[in-house]
Amino acid sequence: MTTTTLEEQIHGGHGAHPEEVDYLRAKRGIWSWMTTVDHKRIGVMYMVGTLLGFLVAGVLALIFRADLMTPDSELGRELYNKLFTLHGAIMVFIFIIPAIPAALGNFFLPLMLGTKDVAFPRLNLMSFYVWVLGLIVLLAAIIAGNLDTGWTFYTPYSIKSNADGSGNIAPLVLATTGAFILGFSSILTGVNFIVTVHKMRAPGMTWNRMPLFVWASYATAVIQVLATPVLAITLLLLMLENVFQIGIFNPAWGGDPVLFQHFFWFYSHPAVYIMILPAFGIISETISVHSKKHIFGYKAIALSSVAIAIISFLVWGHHMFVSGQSEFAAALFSFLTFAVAVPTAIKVFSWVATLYKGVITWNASMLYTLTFLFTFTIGGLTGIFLGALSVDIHFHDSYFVVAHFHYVMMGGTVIALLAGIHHWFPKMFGKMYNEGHARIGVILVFIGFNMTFFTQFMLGSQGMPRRYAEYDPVFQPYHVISSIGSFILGAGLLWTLVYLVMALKNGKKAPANPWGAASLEWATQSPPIEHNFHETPHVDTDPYNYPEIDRTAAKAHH
Amino acid sequence: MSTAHVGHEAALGHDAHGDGHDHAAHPPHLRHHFDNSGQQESAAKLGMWIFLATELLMFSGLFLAYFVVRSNYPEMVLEAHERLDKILGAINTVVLIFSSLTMALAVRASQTNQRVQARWYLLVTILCAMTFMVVKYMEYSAKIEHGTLPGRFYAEHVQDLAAGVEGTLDRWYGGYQLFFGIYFAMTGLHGIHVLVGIGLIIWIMWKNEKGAYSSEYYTPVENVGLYWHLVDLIWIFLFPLLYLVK
Amino acid sequence: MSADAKVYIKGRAADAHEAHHHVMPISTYLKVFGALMVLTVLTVVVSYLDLGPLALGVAMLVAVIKAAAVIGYFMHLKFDTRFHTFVFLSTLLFVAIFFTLTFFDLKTRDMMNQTWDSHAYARDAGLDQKPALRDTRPLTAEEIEHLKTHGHH
Amino acid sequence: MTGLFFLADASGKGFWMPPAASEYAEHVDALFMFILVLSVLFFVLLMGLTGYFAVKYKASPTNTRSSPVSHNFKLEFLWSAIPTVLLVVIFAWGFRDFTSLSATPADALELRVVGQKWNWTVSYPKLDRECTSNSSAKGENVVDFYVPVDRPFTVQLSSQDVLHSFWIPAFRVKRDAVPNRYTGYTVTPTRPGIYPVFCAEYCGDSHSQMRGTVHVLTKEEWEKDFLGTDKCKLDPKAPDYKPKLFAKYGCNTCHSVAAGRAVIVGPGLHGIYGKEEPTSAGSVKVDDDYIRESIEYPSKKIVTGFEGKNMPSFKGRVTEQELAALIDYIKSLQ
Repeated sequence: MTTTTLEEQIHGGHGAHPEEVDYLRAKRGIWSWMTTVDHKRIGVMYMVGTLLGFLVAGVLALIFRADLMTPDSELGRELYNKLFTLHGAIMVFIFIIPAIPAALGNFFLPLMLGTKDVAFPRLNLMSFYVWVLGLIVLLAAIIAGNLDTGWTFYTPYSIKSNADGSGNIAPLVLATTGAFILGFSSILTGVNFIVTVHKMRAPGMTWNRMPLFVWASYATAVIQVLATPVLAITLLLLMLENVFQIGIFNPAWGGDPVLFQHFFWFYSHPAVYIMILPAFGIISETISVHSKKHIFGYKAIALSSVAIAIISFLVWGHHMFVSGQSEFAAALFSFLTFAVAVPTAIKVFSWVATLYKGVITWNASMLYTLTFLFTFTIGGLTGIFLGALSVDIHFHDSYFVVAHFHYVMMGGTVIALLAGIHHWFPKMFGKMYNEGHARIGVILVFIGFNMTFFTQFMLGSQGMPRRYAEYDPVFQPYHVISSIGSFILGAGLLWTLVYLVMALKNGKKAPANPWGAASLEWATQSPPIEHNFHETPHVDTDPYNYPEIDRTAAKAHH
Repeated sequence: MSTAHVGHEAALGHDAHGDGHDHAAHPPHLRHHFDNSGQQESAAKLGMWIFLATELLMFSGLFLAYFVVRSNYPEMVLEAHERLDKILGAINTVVLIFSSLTMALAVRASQTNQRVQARWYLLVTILCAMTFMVVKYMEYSAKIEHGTLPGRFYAEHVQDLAAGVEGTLDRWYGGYQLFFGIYFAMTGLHGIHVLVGIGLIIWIMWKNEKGAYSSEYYTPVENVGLYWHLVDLIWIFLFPLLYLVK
Repeated sequence: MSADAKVYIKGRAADAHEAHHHVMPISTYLKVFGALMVLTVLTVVVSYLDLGPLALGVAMLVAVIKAAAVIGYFMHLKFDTRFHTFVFLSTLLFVAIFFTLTFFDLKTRDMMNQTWDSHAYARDAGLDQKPALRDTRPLTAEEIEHLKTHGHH
Repeated sequence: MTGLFFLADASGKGFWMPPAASEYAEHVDALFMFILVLSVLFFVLLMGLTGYFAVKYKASPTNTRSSPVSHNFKLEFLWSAIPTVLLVVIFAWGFRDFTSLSATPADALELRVVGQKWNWTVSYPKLDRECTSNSSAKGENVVDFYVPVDRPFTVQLSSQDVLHSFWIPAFRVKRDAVPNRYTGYTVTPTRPGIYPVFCAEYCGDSHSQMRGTVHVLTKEEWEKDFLGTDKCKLDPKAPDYKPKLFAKYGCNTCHSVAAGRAVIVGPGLHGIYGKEEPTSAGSVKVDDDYIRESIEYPSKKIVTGFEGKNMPSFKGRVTEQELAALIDYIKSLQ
């Protein structure tokens, strides 16, 4: 069994194999999909599921964005509270935490590592069904009625059972059970990825020859495994608080609501790094491939992913500067928050440096990557305002915070997801999409996104609190601009869905390596065969050696 | 990979992550995506240790809640834990540590190809686990009868013979519901883990009877062993904190 | 890298049975079990002495020793690849982070207020008898009296 | 550079923030401006480079070879060290101003603010004044309270039920009101005027209606228009003192006093004094003790049929003298 070197496989050398049946057509029928243990199919199922969640939560956002165009609330305050709670809960638990790791991560981790599948394929399928179960339980909570606590479930408002035991606790208990189950799915994905990266790398692929998307997915998996159990116990204690009123978080019985915030944010801040680290991984891939230039500062980016994974566990208190937490603890958390900002800054600088002297193709994936640099940098910089203690006292729980986390989560993770989808669409589905259509999508999304959320910075600094169904008329102009922007953004995303689905049906057949990339997933046919590689690939270079790199001058630099 | 496996594992909740027990090409237990059994075994072991990490972190939340309540209301915690039966707690500790021993010997037996010995050790482990649950049931029923329960269910009948006083404490006057909230959360969650452990060991015993395990392939036994030792480990910390500490 | 080496572990060619099986003699297991029993008896006995604040420290120390025994021998961590020990210890590190930063907040609350001490303020405003705090302390004499007269079942 | 001047000037006129009306606000605006200028500089630098590289090194027949440079230790060190230093400076600056919120000078005016599902009550313990909220046309519960300019005042926050947060954007100050705990801050208003106050911590259905207005008065206005008058003051000798007291604590929002005992939220109180009421703890005679206990511990003996109404406890807010007045008032409802 000869192992062809990566070079030959990429450029269809003599070792190229005739087209075998790909994973989509290898088995037929719904049952083959429902019982598949192929990491690629599970990735596709996750992608479809999470994007559906994104669609639903996005429509909810458009509904209350329309309502916010006028100072009074047409929906009514109770319905508004329920809508923003659902928007938050669905976006965080169902969409954005599994989206990149479980969809693109599941699909491309084994391919990039040059192995046949993840370490525990059946556990992988189980994690998908646990996700589906969690989704159903959360939907049951929505139907059960008044879930209006916000996705943060702060006590004592989230303790719905009264002193004498009456009170409708069903929606709250169902929602926490749903989030508990979804957390479990996240843990299973994390365990799978860590073991796969440790134990199943292709021969010759040392840690420094792994693609940066794999590094980012590894760091994300570490956070998922270390943080999610604490969410599980927090939700369990909240359930016990509602059912038995044990009183740990309920001040009426001697508990401490700030303790609940410690428990909650110990998970939820690392969770925001679960959301953004895979996005960093995608951007490191796309920016290097589409500028045909070795990624700048590979070691710095790889190590900063792991550094973020660790430091992210030290900073959760910056969500609680005004919560009555001790001022000394607030100071410590503020200092550590600035420590976690440095690795992120290093990454952004390295990406911009990668563009220097590259051969940059302006395709859809690159345009989304450049958009990411624009929006994520704004998101990151505004994080510094919120990290500074005195300024955060003013900005906390205002629209400034809403704008910041949308710039980081939507401007970061969702734009990177779009960049990743456009980068890997040919490999996943074997079809090419229309670049012209994609360009319209990028423009719409860029304009809509910035219009929606940049105005919210000023709303927040002017004094508009979060989660307000009705507000002072003085803020109305900002809200009108923001709502119009959100409709443009909605249109842009809908248009993206349309042309991608169109491309699925009648797109051109995609070649094995449309972008001339150098990492292992492009060394197999598009879409890949069920066992990914005809023979185990042998790796002897890192995944960023493009033929376009001018070797002659290379000797002088290395 | 027949569907039976998938449903079977999902039903068990978080199963032992050594899922290499189906019948691909030679050797029988090697799964297709692994290059050799060494790689598969180390992968399963690492997966199990990471899963144990998540269990540890989950229980750490409960221990933190205990220490916070203890630091906020020290006298209340010290008085409340007088109501726990030290003897029953001690018995449970001995039973659980003994089951940990027999589990370790079961793993050793299957490592050294002694399937029959493994069967008996596993059986003893299950019996010890069940004794643990029975003792727990006795403790819980005593508490329900005395009314020392969490939250609004708390209504303890007080008979202070020295002060010649009798009456019912409830959470308005001097009730210890906060402590018993933590007590039932910790021991309840631990009890559930013991029950899941019993289920896993029975599954391992059944597979052992069918001759699945040998010195060539015993990863599932080892992983269930690791899980069981973790359950014992948590009780080793639970017992002094809840029952003993003055 | 010999061309026909079929088997690779972590990027290095390896022989088929990479993982050697470590088997301990039964006597070691029994010795460890004996030690655990002694420690259990010790911790129960110590709990009857009145050590005051030291009690928690001693109990935790004994528990840690017992835990180390179980992890080291019963779970084979002493003879296992060092990465598993690393995973275990880093988990304890994150548990420690969670504990220390949360307790740092709990213990230094309201300490920064230079002249205004919220507890003093509460006391002279007669507000220190917060319903919850008062509930969880033991019964005072007059409450017992109240219970005797109004004892409600 | 003109952009930077525009930014600096714009914030003066309240482009970014409402005009600063307290010492603390001036410090916050200064740090805000410092971070804003740095952020704009870094952002313009980064986006300029990105745009320039994207255009200059676009793939074209002439540009087909890319540079092999893949790392540069000196550059990477610089762009790690410089941000770290700047961030430490920002932290120190932020921390210094933050501590000023906790330093309470001796002559500070003490305000006790109590948050309750969905209105604020601001009381002056030393001046025996209590400003309660009244609902505006749009259904907002607005509490108007008054503070003198250029004199620090301390807000002592607590909550009766869930988390609330007392945010005065013009002063840039905010702190959560936590049940069973006292949190707060000290701030010195510097500009007379009327500034809005919001509840910033989500607290349920009418979270957006929980408002307030702080009136910063000049020295003369403070003496004449507040101390001189009986604003926010309840005169015990006035004939309508008892019903006003009944309204001050919001009893009227849940209990009717008219004949017929109409149920608003809780039971009607007309003619109940001396009657036997069925409660969760057996039937109880409505006497002074029961009224006192229901005001301090409402959930102990709930009149059957009113479980789950979750009446807040007024223990610690109603003074002994006011409690006696309320009991007399209920006694008088025959």
